[in-house]
Amino acid sequence: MNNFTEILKSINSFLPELSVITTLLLCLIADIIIRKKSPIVTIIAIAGLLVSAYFVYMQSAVQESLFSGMLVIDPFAVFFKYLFILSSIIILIFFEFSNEIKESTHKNEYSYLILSLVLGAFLMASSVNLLMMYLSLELASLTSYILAGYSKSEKKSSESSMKYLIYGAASSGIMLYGMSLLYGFTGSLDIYEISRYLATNPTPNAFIYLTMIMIAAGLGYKTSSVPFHFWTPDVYEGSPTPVTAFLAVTSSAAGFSLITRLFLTTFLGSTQIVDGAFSIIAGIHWQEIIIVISVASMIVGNFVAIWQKSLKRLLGYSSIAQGGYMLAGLVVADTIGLTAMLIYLSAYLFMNLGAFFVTILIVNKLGTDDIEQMKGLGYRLPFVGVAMAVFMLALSGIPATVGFIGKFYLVTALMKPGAGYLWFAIVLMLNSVVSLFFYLKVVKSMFLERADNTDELPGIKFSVQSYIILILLLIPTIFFGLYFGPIVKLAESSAVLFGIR
Amino acid sequence: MAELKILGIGVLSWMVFLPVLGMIIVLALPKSQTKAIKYIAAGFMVLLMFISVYMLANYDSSKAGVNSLEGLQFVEKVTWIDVDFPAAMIGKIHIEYFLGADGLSFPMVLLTALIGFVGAVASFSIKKNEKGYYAMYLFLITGMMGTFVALDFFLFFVFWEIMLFPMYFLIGIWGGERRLYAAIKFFLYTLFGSVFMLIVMIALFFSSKDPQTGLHTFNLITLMNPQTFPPESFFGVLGNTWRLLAFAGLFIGFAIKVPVFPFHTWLPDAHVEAPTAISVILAGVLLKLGTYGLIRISFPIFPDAARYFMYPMAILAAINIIYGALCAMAQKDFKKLIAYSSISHMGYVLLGMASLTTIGMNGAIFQMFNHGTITAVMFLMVGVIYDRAHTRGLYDFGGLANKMPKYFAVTMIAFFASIGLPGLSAFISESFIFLGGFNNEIIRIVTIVSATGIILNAAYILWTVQRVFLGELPTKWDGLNDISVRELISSVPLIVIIIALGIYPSLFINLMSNSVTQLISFIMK
Amino acid sequence: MEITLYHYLTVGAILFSLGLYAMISRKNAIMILMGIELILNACNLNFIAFSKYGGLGVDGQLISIFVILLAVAEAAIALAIVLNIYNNFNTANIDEVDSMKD
Amino acid sequence: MEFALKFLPLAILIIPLVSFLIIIFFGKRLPRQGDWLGTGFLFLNLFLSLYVFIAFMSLGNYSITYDWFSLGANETKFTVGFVVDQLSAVMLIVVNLISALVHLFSVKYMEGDSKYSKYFAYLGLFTFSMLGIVITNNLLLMYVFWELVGLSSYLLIGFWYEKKPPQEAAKKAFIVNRIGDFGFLIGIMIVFYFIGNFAFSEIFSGISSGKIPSGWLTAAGILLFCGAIGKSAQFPLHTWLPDAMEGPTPVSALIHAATMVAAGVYLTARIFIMLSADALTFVAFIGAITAFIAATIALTQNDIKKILAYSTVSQLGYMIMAIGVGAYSYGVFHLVTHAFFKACMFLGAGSVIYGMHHIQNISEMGGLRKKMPITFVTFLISTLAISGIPFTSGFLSKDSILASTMAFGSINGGITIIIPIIAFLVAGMTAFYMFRLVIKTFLGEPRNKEKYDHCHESPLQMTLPLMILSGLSIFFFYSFNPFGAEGGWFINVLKSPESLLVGTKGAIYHIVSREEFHEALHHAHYPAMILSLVLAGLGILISFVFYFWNKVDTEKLKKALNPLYKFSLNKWYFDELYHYTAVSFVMGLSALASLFDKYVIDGIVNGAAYLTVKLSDFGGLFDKYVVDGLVNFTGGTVWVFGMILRKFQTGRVQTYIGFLVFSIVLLYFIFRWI
Amino acid sequence: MPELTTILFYIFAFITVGFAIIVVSTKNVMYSAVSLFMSLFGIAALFLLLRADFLALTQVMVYIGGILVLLIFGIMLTTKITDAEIKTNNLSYIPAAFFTTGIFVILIFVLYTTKWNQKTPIQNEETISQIGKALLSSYVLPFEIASIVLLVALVGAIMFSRKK
Repeated sequence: MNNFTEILKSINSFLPELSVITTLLLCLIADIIIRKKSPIVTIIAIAGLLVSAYFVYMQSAVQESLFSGMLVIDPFAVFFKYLFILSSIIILIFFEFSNEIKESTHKNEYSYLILSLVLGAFLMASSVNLLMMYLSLELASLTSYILAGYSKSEKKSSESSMKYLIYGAASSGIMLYGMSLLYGFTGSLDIYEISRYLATNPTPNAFIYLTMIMIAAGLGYKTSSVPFHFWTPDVYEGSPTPVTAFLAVTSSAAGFSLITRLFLTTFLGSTQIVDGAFSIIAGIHWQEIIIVISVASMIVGNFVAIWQKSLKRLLGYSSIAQGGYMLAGLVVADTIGLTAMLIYLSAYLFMNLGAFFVTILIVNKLGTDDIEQMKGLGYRLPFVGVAMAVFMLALSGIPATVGFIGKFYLVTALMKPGAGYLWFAIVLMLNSVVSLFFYLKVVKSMFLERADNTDELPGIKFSVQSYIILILLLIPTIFFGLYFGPIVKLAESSAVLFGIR
Repeated sequence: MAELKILGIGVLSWMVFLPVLGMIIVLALPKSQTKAIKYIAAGFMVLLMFISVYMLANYDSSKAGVNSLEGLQFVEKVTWIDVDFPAAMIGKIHIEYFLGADGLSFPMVLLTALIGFVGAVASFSIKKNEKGYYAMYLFLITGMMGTFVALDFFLFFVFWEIMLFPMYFLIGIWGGERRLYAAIKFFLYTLFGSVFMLIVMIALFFSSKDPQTGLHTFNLITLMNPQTFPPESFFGVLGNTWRLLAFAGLFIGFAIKVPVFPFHTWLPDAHVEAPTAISVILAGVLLKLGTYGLIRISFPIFPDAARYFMYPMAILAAINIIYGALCAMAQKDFKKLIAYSSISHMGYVLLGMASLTTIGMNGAIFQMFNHGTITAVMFLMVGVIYDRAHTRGLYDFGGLANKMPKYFAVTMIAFFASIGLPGLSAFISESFIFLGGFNNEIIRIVTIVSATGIILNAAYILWTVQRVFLGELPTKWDGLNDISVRELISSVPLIVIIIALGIYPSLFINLMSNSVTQLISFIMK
Repeated sequence: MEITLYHYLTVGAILFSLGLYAMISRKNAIMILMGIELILNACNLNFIAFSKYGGLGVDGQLISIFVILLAVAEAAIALAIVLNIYNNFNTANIDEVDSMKD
Repeated sequence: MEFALKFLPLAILIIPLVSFLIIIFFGKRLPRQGDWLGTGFLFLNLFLSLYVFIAFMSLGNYSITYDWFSLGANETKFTVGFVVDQLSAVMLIVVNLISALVHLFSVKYMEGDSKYSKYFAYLGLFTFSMLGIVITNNLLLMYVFWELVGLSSYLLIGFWYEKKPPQEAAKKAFIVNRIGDFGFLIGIMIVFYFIGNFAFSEIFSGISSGKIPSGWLTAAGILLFCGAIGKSAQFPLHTWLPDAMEGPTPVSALIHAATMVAAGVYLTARIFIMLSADALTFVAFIGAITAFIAATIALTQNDIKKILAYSTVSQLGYMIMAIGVGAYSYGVFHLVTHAFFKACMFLGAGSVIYGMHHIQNISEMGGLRKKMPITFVTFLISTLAISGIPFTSGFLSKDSILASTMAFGSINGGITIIIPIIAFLVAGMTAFYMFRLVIKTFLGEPRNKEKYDHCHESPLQMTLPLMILSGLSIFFFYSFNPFGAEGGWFINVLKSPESLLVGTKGAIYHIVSREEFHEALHHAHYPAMILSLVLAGLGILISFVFYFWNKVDTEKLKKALNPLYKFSLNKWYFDELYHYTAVSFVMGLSALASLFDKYVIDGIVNGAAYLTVKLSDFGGLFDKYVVDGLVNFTGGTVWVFGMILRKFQTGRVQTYIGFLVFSIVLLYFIFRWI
Repeated sequence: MPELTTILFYIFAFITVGFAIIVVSTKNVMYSAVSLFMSLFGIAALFLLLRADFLALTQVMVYIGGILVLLIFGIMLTTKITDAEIKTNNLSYIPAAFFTTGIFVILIFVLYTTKWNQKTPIQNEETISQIGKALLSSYVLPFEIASIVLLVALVGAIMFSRKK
């Protein structure tokens, strides 16, 4: 009978997810009842998210495990839940604005698809059981396959969803196989028991490397880090822009939460944090894998992005590169690294959503996201152009923007005397210099180059709401760039994993 | 520490953030209201001038606050970023929003306010999307003003970077034909420099330990006293290689801005391509940031390195003077000629500083101010012809003296001021620099060599006067009308200042002499 | 001769490799879906083999159930997407569907 | 009386400045464009300076200093002030008198000029700066006025700037002066370094207390003298004065005869007491050389103003030599007398040119004595004075200088006797070329008939100054005894101060005390007088033989001594020499510098920028075929690497899965080996 | 006489692997579908050998009954009836073969070298009751989430196939 009482206790701290599920169902019903396309469904969805945000706030100081060791509530998960709610609310608003979505279907299914992906993300952030991880990953992936193919009448969108599906299926298959081997060796699905087992028994090198690589494949696909990134450019370009934004921000953030929790808890020697650093099992050098992946992502992301013609594809590569930067935080395997990663994630959220929103506005007006078409656009939509310039500069990490602060903390984490990853910091800085090229390319074509007919074309006006949204995205990018106290404090307090003191 | 507040906010914060307020108002105005935009921008500049006069009124020139906290005036200190990593080695990052003015920076603040106003009036000739232009212009003023008054290295660096972008766009969008090339060249040069500054800043931060709070600090004043660097840190031991390297790094960062010989090629391009008002600002104030940085940061923090590098710096200064003058002689474009003359004049400033004598340093800062006013007038004058004749080639003109007598008079005053004619302000500063340079035995020969500069300067200026003003008037310039009232408003105040300071320089010298004596005694201790 | 864990694992490995080979080399979308099924079956086989030989009780089987369940969901969506591709490109051969290059 | 000494000098200084400011701003609107204002102010100035002179005679030296500004906590004090002593009092009168007369003369001469008011403004500015030099008691302030004088001479020489030659002349004058000022500045720096103050009194007391080591003292002396070389057109920097004749003639009269060029002599006199033995030798030799060169060139010139210019240079050489030799008072005396008769000659030439409607070549003139009697008489008197004929002021000053050179030669012996030889030679030559001028222009037959016909005597405003100046050239004003100057009141006003370094020995020169010098002078007085009279007479005789009685065929003579003639005609080829050496060197250097700047430095920068531009500006740069073809290693790893990675995106999902599997295998093998 | 179970294992293993190879190598899509059917049957039998009776049942009912039928519908719908060209030639299979054998070799090496967690296998006849209890006690969360996954899949499939 104790199971029953235990389930009851778990449920009442499972409220955020429950509220997401109820809003999902409500939206589903509302969508069916309301004949034509209307914003009411989105409003319900946003209301539901705010309610779950309230519940998450209630959990902010709690550290406990639920459903007999399936899920866990800790500041780390809370931070990510905040991130998911904030980004999905903004994405819901994006969906309202994008014309691509308006023409695609006459109903607005996207609202509860987004909610399901948020649910998946919530679970990814807090699951500590291999099965639970796989299940939440699958839920998130399935929803994103559907979303990728949302404007089904368009060739590009369907092609992107197909590619995403096949690639996703393959990598989750590989991950599952890796998990089966791990399960076979350690005999349990719960990562804490796995870490105790691995700490006590000697692990053969070949086995642990293969398992780690296979699991990394599954997670790498989610955070679109090299060499598991091949789907990213095509899917980002093909699927509708709000979906791309959603993938770039929320789903990759979920991927990061999973990869961090998995690597930082399973391969842990002891649960004490020794002067800030997680004590890693001597034998297992998983940091090297992450370093290789991170450096590869930075280099591929930045170098190939220079070549891109389409803005969405460029942002795709940029998110690969940014993923590479964030992994750098994980490599250091100590609280500073973790905090730096969390700071960068929040910075990444604002910058990217901003950049994508401008892309949506441009795609609405020009119909294409080809950078060549954008010559001299800066003059026709000055405010939006300037906003884009700010987001681009933030992404490249120029001081006085939130991007710089993210990078600054990452570099300080890497250059910390103990860590000794000086060369890594330099690679990171060099890459961000290279990234300056393609970020500035967009600004250059918008402002400094002049299409032959720029002067005759009339100035483009957007609706007032779009200006408000733009300002709401601009303010954090610059304000937190100058006064980054709150972000750093939040990240610091949430760099605490369950079970590790 | 004299506190001075207007409506509760420190007067220096007003000076720095008033332009931002202006920018916001300008941005709010619709694009079509060009007239309103122009006058609002100029209005803000006038406001800035009033505040600077108000500050001048209760500026206490007896105080000398280079490295002593009490000596500083209009001080504002608020913790800006106070973040600590509990378990990490970095410990607390404590950065303050620390503004202050003393003998070194206050003259420069006045110069910025003055040149800012002049530039705003001169920008009325910009016809292409004024809104963007004035927004960028006001933003640039904030960057410059902030750099002059910041006393925290991080804040200094942030303002130093902020200044970069408006300049890039101002040259890049409103410039001449090769504006793109010039803008990028300017941007990359300064960025290259600021990389060195960043490295040294971080090194300073990590190796400093504030005696009171035991924390790492960016605060320039605490960095100045040697106890802040514990013996085992990079900069612990006086005169060790790290300190020399750091000084060299900072020097490169600042030398690009001055510009000093090997890094100077961006200046002519930037000037030729920038619109008139922007080259006024560029020459009037931006070049001074490099030299100001030297005396505010590298000299007081690394006095031993300053003494060590005295001779190489003097050599570079001499090269700057001679090389700048020689290049100026061979130029065909009016603006490029003035650009090279600025290189030569900034060489004087560097020479004054390298002498590390009170009279030399006083001369250097006075020359910084004079060069600001004189070159500003010269660029305004070039702007006058360019607006009318749309060509800057020296060989296209001739005989303008009769056609435009008032213009001829103002330009002659500016030209003769630039070659250091007594009775005008530049003579006093130039002679100070030579006297200072001569008094310092080590760089005596270098001073004599660079004194030949006064002959070369005279040569190319007179050659230009002859080419442009004397001789017959080519027929195509018959339509030129004399200097307009607006142009006079922007240039006459500067001319009055040049003459006034020439006759009675103590107006300026009293402001800075105590601080300079303090600085020199601190360095040579 | 006693059937040991390794036998099952070899069968699992073979199935896994064949599944991967199918996904890489086949042109038809449906064939790729079949490849996916093979991989998932290989994992199931692994899980169950480990739970039996490792004496780990019923966990392995439970995870297989959920794997099958997810395979069903995935197959449904995959089919829907493939049909959608078919309507847009009226071919099921994936390699012609590569409009988005470099 | 004492009030006069305290405030009048300042007033005298300020009045011309006020006239300059009024005329420059309101010139056009004033009646008669403000010429009366300028002239009136100058005559007022003249009267005041006379008053100051009398006050000085009765009360003796007077100097006052004010604080200008101070550096640091009164570490170095910068002062401003003026002094009225025997030197400056005399010079005040000279400058004001000549400037007033030139103002009067120009009223007529410059009539109808388009920039008439500007001319008077510039004259006022010049007089202000000249007076500044004369009365200041501070070395730095003297440098300030020194440059202001240079500026006003630039403005006045280049007055008719429509034509090209005046522009070139003005520019040349200013730059050559600037070279001189460069030396002057270095000298000031040395003095400041050792003494720390600029006031003459401080400097002299510092030197006497031995603050400046002897080596540096000589250097300072010579360098300060460089300023004089530049300003008074001495040997190396004399080329600008003849070209300065491009300016209006009254300007030449005022500036390039009497006052500005005299400033150099004035400076040498002012610093005479601090000049060391070697410095004095240097001064003497420079003076002698200049005198000799200028005289030889003047022999063959045909332009009336050029002859007068070279004669000025030669006479200046005389004065410098005099001071160099130690005859301080006679040098200054010659300065004063020369100022009057040279100004008279220039104004005479001006009225000749005015009459002959702007012909300047004397070979076209002749027989003007009938048409312009007053000009002829005044010109003749001043020519007599300059050639050193008795009963003229010139004789008094020149003869005593010749005597002092003889004394100098006797005291020091060795090679210093060259100086008296040159002195006497130049005296002869001066007489010759001056009378050549007079004969060619006034005597003989008119060579240019139609010009001669409607030439006429100049009006009163022009002839009055001539008369006054020629009057002042008579011996009477300076000493009652026409032969010996010692007795005269003028000389004992200008008593030479005792040098600070009496008794010190230089390489070939040892400074002698005043008494010893006088005693040697006394011996040399009579032989020098006789020798000078003989030489002067000889010079006059030869010039009459050549040009009046044309006994000797000058053309044949020219061919005989052709190389010498050419050498002298082309001004010893100095202009060409400077042009090919200094000027082209600097021009070449500047061309080199700008080329170096454009190609070398910019080359490096552009090279680096080229790569970045290539990287950032992809547009149509590289199409697909190039990439597939050759991988251009120099193209930059960033873009090549990007290119390779890009090819992985084939667009086909199967290849993606293939790469996925491949990377897993690859990663596995990497880690097996780490 | 070798144990009955070993013989049965070899038969079923042979069926699974054999048909799996056919699935992969045939040109005809229908043939590969049928051979997949047989291969899945083999796997269900192996499950039985491993005492996972409930699993074998679900495998047969869900996998073969559900997914395979779906795949066959897919084949029917996507191949044009007219040219009945069901054959699809193979993509360049050399590199693919190379990669897969690489992975296979690594897997075999790893499987055989690591010492797996071998304990005495507990014999319990039927597992259904244990699975049922576990599903509703410790695995209740995955159970609920799985239902949502199915719901989402349903919605997605409908969205794709519905006419606009």
